[in-house]
Amino acid sequence: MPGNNVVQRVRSLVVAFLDTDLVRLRIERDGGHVELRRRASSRPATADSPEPQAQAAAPENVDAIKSDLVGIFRFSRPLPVTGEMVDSDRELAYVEALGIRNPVRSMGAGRLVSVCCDDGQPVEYGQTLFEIQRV
Amino acid sequence: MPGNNVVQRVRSLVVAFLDTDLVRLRIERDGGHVELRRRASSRPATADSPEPQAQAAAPENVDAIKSDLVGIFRFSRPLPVTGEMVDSDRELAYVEALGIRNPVRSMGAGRLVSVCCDDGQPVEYGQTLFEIQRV
Amino acid sequence: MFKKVLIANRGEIALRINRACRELGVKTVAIFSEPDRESLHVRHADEAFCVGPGPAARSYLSIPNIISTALITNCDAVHPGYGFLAENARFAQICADHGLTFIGPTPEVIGTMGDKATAKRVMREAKIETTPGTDILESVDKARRAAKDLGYPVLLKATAGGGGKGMRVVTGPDELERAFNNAQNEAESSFKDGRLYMEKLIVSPRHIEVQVLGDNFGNIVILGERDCSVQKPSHQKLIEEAPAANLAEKTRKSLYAMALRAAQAVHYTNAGTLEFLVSGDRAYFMEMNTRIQVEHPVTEMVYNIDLVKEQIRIAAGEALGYTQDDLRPRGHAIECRINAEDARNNFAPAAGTLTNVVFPGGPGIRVDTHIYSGGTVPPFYDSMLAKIVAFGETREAAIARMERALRETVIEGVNTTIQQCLEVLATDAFTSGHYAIDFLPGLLRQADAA
Amino acid sequence: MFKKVLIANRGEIALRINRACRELGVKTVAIFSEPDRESLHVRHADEAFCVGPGPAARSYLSIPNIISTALITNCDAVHPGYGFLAENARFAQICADHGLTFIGPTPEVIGTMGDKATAKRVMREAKIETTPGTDILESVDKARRAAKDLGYPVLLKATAGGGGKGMRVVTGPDELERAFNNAQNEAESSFKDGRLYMEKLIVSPRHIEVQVLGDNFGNIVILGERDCSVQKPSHQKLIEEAPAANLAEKTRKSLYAMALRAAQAVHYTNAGTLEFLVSGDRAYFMEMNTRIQVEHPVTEMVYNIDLVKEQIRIAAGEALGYTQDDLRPRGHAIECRINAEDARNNFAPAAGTLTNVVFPGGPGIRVDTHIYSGGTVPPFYDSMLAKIVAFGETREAAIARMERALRETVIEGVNTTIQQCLEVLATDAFTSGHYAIDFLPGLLRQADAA
Repeated sequence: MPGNNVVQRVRSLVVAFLDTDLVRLRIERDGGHVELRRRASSRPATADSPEPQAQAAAPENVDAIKSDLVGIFRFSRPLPVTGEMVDSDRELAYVEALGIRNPVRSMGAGRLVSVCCDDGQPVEYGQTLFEIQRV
Repeated sequence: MPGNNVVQRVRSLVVAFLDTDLVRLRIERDGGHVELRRRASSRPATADSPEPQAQAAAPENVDAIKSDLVGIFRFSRPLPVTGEMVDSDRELAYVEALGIRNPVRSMGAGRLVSVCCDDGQPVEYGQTLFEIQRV
Repeated sequence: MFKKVLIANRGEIALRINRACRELGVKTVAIFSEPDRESLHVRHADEAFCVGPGPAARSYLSIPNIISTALITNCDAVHPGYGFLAENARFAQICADHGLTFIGPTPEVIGTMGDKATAKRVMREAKIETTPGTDILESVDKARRAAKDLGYPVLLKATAGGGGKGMRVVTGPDELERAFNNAQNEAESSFKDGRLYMEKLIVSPRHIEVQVLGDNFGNIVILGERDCSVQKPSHQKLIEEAPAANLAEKTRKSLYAMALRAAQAVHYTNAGTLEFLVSGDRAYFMEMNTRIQVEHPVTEMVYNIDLVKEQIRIAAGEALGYTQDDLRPRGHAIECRINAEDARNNFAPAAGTLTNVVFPGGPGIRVDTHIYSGGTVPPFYDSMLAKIVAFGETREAAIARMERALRETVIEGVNTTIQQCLEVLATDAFTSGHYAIDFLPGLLRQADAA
Repeated sequence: MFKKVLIANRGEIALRINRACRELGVKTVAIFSEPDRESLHVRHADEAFCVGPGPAARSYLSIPNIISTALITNCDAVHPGYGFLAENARFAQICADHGLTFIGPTPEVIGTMGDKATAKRVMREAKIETTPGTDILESVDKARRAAKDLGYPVLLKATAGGGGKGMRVVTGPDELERAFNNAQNEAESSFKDGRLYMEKLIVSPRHIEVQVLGDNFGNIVILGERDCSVQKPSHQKLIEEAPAANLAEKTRKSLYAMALRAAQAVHYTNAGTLEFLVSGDRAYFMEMNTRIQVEHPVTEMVYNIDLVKEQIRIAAGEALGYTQDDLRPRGHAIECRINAEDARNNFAPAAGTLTNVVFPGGPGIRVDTHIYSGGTVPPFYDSMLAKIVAFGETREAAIARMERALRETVIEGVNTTIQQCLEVLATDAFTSGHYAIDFLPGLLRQADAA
């Protein structure tokens, strides 16, 4: 039974570990240790990136433009395109609420790295609408 | 806020760690790691022991004599005394249940290291009555 | 009134009894097995004693340890709950021999009714219709002749039976021997009594039971009926309701009259249930359970009465404080049993740790449970985790409320019957109130085929 | 009936409304603030929208975001619950302007009754006795003269008030100026309306309120009274019961008659509550709450009626399906408010993570809560965690049941009022049913002194 118990404890540890975003977990007890490492390929998105450093740095530089009210999201013209450079006060879209058109601006210059909503979609307070990488 | 967040996360990690019986926990994420170690003195019981090996071995050698029924605990004569050597089939006590006297025996020779019940005390199934160190 | 009651059970019914005692100002002593040490029924009692290891035979069925616990804690009564020792006449007698009041009927009545074949004979003598059938069958040969007389399909049943154990449907002579042996073995291992009897199988009947309550002064009242026809293929109940839907008033009255006659015939005391098979306007006595039932809360809700408190009061020698005319049912109540079972895998019981538990609340919802977030389900016992009961002014309102309550319920860590209950509630058969005991097995076959 | 209702609230009342909608087959849209994202009211709704950050002024009080949510999700009605926008006539009007049915009375009635001074004038015109008092007092000087006329002690109250905010007892002229300024500031910051009026202080009265329900066809029924005299020093209710104990039948009838006259006078629709101060056999109208009350479940239990469903049905244009004569109260119900508060420290509210939560169950117990094991209590809102309601055939049975239910309740991670409620239940004053609004403050002073 004790042997079986260890297998069960390790199994539950592995399950718990896989549920996190850790890459390595080492646990020591008096006299022994167990270490779990995640295979690089099992981490999505960054896996086949040739330039991990830039990837890791990227989130630091990216601003999320969020909705500050509830309404219907609409693109402004010209349509913002992922990858394009935007200037500091560009109106990217607007959120229509109670018949009022509330502009969504770029809040500074940068590269538009993602467009997070579809035209006509209902958006809530705090919802990310765009991500802009500051340069 | 992000800085504050890290402090909070580490604090909750420490709280969670102290709640375990681990001596060391190392967590790595892309680009960083945190490691927690418990001070030897913070582990009770074994802390000021001059001979940790004997201490650790001690529990292995002690048998708990447990009640296998529910009843009233009574010492047999002669009264068992903590520290005395008992022989292999000594009747240390009995558990009185439904008017029947059910003897509690030493189940092997050894040194009586603890007497866990008082005379006349109600005891439940599985309750430890005596601890005997086998020699 | 008693000063202290030993609760000889575990799980939700132990908590149920503890609640009734507390509200009556009676102290309680819980018993528990080693794996149940952290159970809620232990935590809420005034005192608690471990009576044995996990397997029930050595703990919840250990008469010496249970009686000894009652004596050393100075209890004056024992409530057996349901299952375990609840219908054990010998246990009831041993309690009496030790000066402990057994909260239930007399050992004699338990003995008579506990032997299912004897019970049917007693009922026939009281002019109550029973399913055509036999007395105890000593051999396969006798069974074969009896089946020929009754006409297939027939039902083999254990005289000590309950919960579908030791029961087999036999549709033709070639199945008989095997069914007989299997039923006998199952009865032997479940009840230590392998004796079988046979009944004509009533095709597609409803399972309707009548609640009775009798005091020690000859007063007996009928607390309406419960429809328990939503049963798993193993004949275990899953959903119960009170009153029964679409029951002709004539049939209802006849059920009540039979139940009253039966209870009077045996001078019944305390709470008991007469189970009937109802087919069209015919009702056949099946068996009597001489204890509180799992599904008693639906009756409590429509009659606004606390059956477990009544059991305790009666056992303490109090007279019923009301007559039949004072009792007015109101509205409709439904109970869903939430079991740790995999409904997609023949209701195989599950054990484990409950990682997240959230129960429903709000108006008209009652929850009886012993589980909680972080608790465990040991593998040794009945798989029931909780009973969720919904009350509504109408059957339709009760169904709507039950549905929302089940959707609010979260139990993570083991498989449960929540989804299966929701599927039943959504069927036309259930919502229209036209279903019989073959309804759930049929629904499961459909799901398997799809 | 409505197709989809926006629930403009959080916590247990948002869940309560969600339950009523589900049982009526109505879809729901929840709103939530950022810290409430994991809240149960969000999980159980059909749709959910974040309307702002933690502080209520920017989320649960953000009329544009709430209305916008209702419109983009195609709701046809809005239920405001209690607190937040429930008694905001402007919000009710804006709903109407956007084609949304506000589930409550008309904006006009909310406006009239929401202004406490105006409400008293209207009541006096309907020949309903009100506490002797003044209209709005423009200055400390006017207050000083009024107090002299009424005779000390007097009570300063905010005309926009509720929950004890902006209320001060003044026992003599030297306290007046300071009390006036404090109350004005508190009212200003709580309601954005600092206007005050004055009432003669009734010494040691009971707080008894009457539930009314009116449909859009002029039908009005009275659903009995609730005694809410167990109040914290801040005048917030802690324990409520229905019916009121030891209330002379003459006084009860007079309260019902006044409530009916008042509701008729303003052509009241939907659910509302008239609060009275009762001293001996005299009853004085205090204020009317034009919404569902926190303590509505005690009325639901004794009348077996679902008040929130009734609110929704009435707003959807249905007529009351019963008359006053059809309504028969039964038994007794008590509610305890379990707040995240430190009763030993002036009921200071607490916030944090709930490490372990187990609620009571079994017969006669209702739990209305939004909390669960592992959930959090954000610091921004009302500190109520749960309402535990106990029903019994008698007041004594309800008290015994409440006591056992509170003892079963486990809430770890924050301080709660459970122990305080148990202490109240154990007093002679409470068990005998002889207590008034100074009872709990007195009990707390005793405890402090001991």
